[in-house]
Amino acid sequence: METLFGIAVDGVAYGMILFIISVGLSVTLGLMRVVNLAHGAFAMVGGYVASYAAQSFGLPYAGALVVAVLLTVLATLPLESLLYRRIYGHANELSQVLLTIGLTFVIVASVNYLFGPSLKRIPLPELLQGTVALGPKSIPTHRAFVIVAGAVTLLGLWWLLERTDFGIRLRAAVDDPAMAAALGIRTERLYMATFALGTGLAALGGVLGAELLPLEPYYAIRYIVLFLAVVAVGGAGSVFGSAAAALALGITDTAGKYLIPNFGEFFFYAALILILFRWPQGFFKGKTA
Amino acid sequence: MTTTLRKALLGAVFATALGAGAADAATIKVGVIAPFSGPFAMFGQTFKEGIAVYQAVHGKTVGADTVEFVFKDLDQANPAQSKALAQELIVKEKVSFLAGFAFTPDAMAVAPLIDEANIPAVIFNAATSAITEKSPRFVRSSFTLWQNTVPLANHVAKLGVKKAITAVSDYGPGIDGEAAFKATFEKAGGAVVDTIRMPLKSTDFAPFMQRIKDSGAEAVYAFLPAGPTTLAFAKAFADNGLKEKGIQFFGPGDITQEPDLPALGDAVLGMTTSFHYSQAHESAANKSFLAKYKELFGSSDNATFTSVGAYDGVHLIYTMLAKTGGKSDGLKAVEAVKGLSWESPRGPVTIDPDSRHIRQTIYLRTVERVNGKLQNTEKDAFPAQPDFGYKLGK
Amino acid sequence: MSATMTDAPPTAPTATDPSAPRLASPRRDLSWTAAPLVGLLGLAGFWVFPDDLGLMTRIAAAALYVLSLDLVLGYCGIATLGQAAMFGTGAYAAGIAAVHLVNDPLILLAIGGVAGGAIALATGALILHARGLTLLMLTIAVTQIVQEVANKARDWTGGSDGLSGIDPAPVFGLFRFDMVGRTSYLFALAVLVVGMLVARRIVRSPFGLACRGVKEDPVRVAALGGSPRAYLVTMYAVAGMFAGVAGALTAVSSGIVGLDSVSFSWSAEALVMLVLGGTGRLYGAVIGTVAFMAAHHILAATDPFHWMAFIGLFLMGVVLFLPGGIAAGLERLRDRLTGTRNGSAPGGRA
Amino acid sequence: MTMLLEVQGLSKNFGGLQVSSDITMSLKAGDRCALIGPNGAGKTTFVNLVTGALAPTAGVIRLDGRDVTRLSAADRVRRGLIRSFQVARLFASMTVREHMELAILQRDRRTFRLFASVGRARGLAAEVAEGLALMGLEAVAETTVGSLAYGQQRLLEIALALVMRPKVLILDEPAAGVPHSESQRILDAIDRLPKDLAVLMIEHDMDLVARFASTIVVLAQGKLLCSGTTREVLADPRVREVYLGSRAHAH
Repeated sequence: METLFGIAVDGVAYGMILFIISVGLSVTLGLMRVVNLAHGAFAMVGGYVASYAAQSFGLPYAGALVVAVLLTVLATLPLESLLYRRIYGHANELSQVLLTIGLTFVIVASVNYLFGPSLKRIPLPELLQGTVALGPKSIPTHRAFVIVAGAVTLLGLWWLLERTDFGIRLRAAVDDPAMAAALGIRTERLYMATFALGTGLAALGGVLGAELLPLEPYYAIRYIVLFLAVVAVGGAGSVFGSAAAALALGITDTAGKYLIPNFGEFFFYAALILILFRWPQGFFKGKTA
Repeated sequence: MTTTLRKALLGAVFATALGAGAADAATIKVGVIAPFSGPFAMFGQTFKEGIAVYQAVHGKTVGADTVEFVFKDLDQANPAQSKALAQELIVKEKVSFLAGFAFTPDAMAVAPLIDEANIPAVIFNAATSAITEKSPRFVRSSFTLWQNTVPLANHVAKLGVKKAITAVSDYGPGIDGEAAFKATFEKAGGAVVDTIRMPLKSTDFAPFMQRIKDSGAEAVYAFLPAGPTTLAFAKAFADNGLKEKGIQFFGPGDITQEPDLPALGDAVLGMTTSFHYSQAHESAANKSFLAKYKELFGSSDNATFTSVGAYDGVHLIYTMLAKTGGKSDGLKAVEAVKGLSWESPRGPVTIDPDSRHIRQTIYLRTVERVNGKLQNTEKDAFPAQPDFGYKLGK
Repeated sequence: MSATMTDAPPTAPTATDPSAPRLASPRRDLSWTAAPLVGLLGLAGFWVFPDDLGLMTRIAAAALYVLSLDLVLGYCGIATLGQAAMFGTGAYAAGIAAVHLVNDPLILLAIGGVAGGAIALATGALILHARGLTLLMLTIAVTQIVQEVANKARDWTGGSDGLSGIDPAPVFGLFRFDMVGRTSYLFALAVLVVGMLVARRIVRSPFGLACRGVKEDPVRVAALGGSPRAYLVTMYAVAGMFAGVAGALTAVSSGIVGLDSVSFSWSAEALVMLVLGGTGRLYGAVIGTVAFMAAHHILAATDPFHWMAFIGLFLMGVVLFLPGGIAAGLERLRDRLTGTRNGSAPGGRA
Repeated sequence: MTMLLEVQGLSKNFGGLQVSSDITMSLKAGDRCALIGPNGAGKTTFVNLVTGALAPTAGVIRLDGRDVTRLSAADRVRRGLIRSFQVARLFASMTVREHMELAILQRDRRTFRLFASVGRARGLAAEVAEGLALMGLEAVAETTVGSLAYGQQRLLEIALALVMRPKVLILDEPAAGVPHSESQRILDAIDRLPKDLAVLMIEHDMDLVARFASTIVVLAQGKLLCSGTTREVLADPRVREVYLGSRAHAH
């Protein structure tokens, strides 16, 4: 019982990190139809900024987090108008792959050049160190924090997409871009805002997840398959789909590793194949929220 | 008819292409194959730094010859690419030595080449025992998992631990470590209750920790290659209450290599590892090594086992050159360093004439914070350990 | 990826998609020259760069591998990041056969081809109902599973240590695989040229025509009485054979097989090289492979520490300034030249 | 004489919405039937059901005496049930010639020849030339369809259907978007078709219907309104009211 509970908690924490990072990818894929393979690189940039801000300027964790998200958005926004705008739409998937892989390479090399190949850390505040008791299992405070942060992100996104003007426009544009344009929704600005949202979420996940997905230059390439898996299982453009997919994959991975540690990788990918068989369009196809 | 024609034609092609020029006697080239980019770039960087330190101390010439290093990037384990690079180094660059090799398959891939070209290859890192069996021209200046694990397993048994569990990365060296620990520990009267092999790409180790916790073992032997996963592993160990449950951690020192220590932080404090090099090793040789390191690169924080592997590897190359002179015969050169002993920054070492692997002191270390900086403090030493895994089969 | 990313019905045909291959009038169709040209240039390379035969051997084998991806992506529109599963299976099959059974290089290539084709047939039948990102993930998952199998079956594959001890017999019993790599290179070049000829034959066959139809509109093919799925699976298997042969060729010429040959990154690299060269042309695959690997090699040799930045910029530059890849750029150049001569520039872009 | 196409009680619901209900009709060899009805009458849905693009909720479809209700669209095509699309649905990057070649090779089940040459396939070139001539497309044989005028795309669409040797040919508004001068060409081609096949044409243009059809079937609101010879149907007051009347209002 305690073990089952432990697997569930660990799986949920892992899933929440995957969710925070992947949901940005899902939203941009759903709206702009961009297979943004540089999404992992954006998450990594966020992590590095936070690490640098905390280590070299002594910023507290929360401050570093905010600075990281803002700076990453600011730094990547020009990319939207310079690069991404040229490759929106689904006639361009191959160009998207090539361009975003190229961009990833450049970011990886730059980070390697600036910060070196060694691991980077974002120091946790006292508050998040140690463990908290959750029923029969004690879990690291940081993990509990991540679970809460993931839930808050989910709710925040739900509110943003369901309850705000931006959300209505965004959903309209995802459902029918031509119609949205006809209705006078300025897709250009909408795209830019969505891109910013996507990279902001990536950066947030990169910072919060640094304990699980450690920061090093190859981060950008190492985990992108994982993020893509979440989007594929969740259904592109779906917030709740991403959450469900991330949790399902997180728990599957955790359970597989516990139960059959020597064949954990098999278990994960076999489960992925089975899920995609049952839901070839993802859990929540075509629903934005 | 056509066959003979084709044969003649191809023969002509071959003959034309066969104009191999003689190497420039004044410059001896050493080809270094290692990851200089990508996720394992730390290997390449520390190799390069180790080489630079050696050349800064001992000069760039041996006798009348200048030694020049040619670097080739091999960003991840890729034996076919390794072989192609080695081929290019031998054929095009006309190198007299090969060196480097972070990963086992990359080293194994060049065995037929160095035999055919008759040049020595000095392995700076790749740690599977079987490598030196593949060619008599391999010499290794690093370590093997067997070498580091056997004294550790005996130590764990001596501490009175009866039940242990192993958790290793699922690849060659990890499996070597698991085998070494199991064999040694069981021979010393202990029991290994479970052997976990973790995928190399694992990022979340909590489930493994849960399993270790549930296994009833008193100690865990863990091995992961140096790099990002060690951080997640160490954190998971600290975070999942294993310490509180009294489960002791033991493992080879890759997991607490110096460049990673600042990132690992307090999670690894008090962790016991066995290894052949610690930056905190107390000796004159190490002090001057680190001083030179700092002088050249501004900081010696990154000086670690791979830097020393390269540093001593270059020492082997210089010695081979000095003993055989200019253009070397690979077998003779290797012969020249068999049994060679010297004082390395890691301590006294000898090249085992049989296995051509480095015989060295294995230290038992604990991670401590000294003057605000984490370090591997040596607590015990097991001198002159050979590679216990040599010729044990796979 | 183009046709498969969405299920949306194709919009009314629009003119001048710069990335679409143009197979216009037979008078201007010079694509038959590609294979002989590759052979000639390859032989020229043999004399011009006698010291780089190792690299060139790898390029030739990789070109055949990328060609196999073009068969599925360029001619069927199947977006896959799993081509390495076939390449690696072929490489391991040939490697294991070489260690235990036979060592004739041609038989080893055949074994690799059969193995690659078999795994493609088995997995293709299973996953090719999917589309877009889902298919992409399925192909990735298949590759990861194959890699795990190779990692676990250490007794056969050597696991992460790699499968060594492959010592192929001389080609035709005459030409030994030497250290300088002359035999390896000429052998690989010959296999590549033959592969290009066979591939060209296939894409110009009735089967190839049907596959191109499936790529553009599977529903329309069904309305003509064809089964799109059958074409996709068959082409996937055929491409699997090509990839398997390429894998076996790498195993034979390098004498070792590592887990990298079944990796996600090797799959992704194939995609990058193909898109770089240009899809749906066959020779685009060769151009892309040569361009990418040569650029990689030169950049990595000049600056082994930061080459990645430059190759990244190179890839981005191609997307921005050479839409449709290098081959499409060359074709536009040719069109412009011939177009001005004939006085009619077809689709001339300012 | 056996019926080539029999449809009995064909119905289709989308959720609660009944788009086709209980349609029964048949075509025998030599029939030239027009399917008419106001917009939204369910004509295209009916065609999609018959050709297998949609699965019916209830009902039976027989082709040449055999039940094909559960067969896939492609299987029905292989049994001679051929359609042309209302909006030309072609392969944008392929030439006109390649379209014809593919249709013929597919018809003859010759598409799994991996090493044969399309250019040298037996009898292919001649038949392609014949099919192109029928629709006056010889001049654009080597043009990619993407750069073809829309009217010519429609002609190619018809040519593809004809070349497949249909037993039952369903033409979905074949003349829509075709210049008036060319629509006669379509009718001529249909006139020249073998007399033993049945043709069902969906058409709005009553001139065309009158010239082409010997019988007419009228759909309204997903139901069969009436059927009979052209003269009978056109004289039927219900048809005038529902179909022609609504058209009159629309104008």
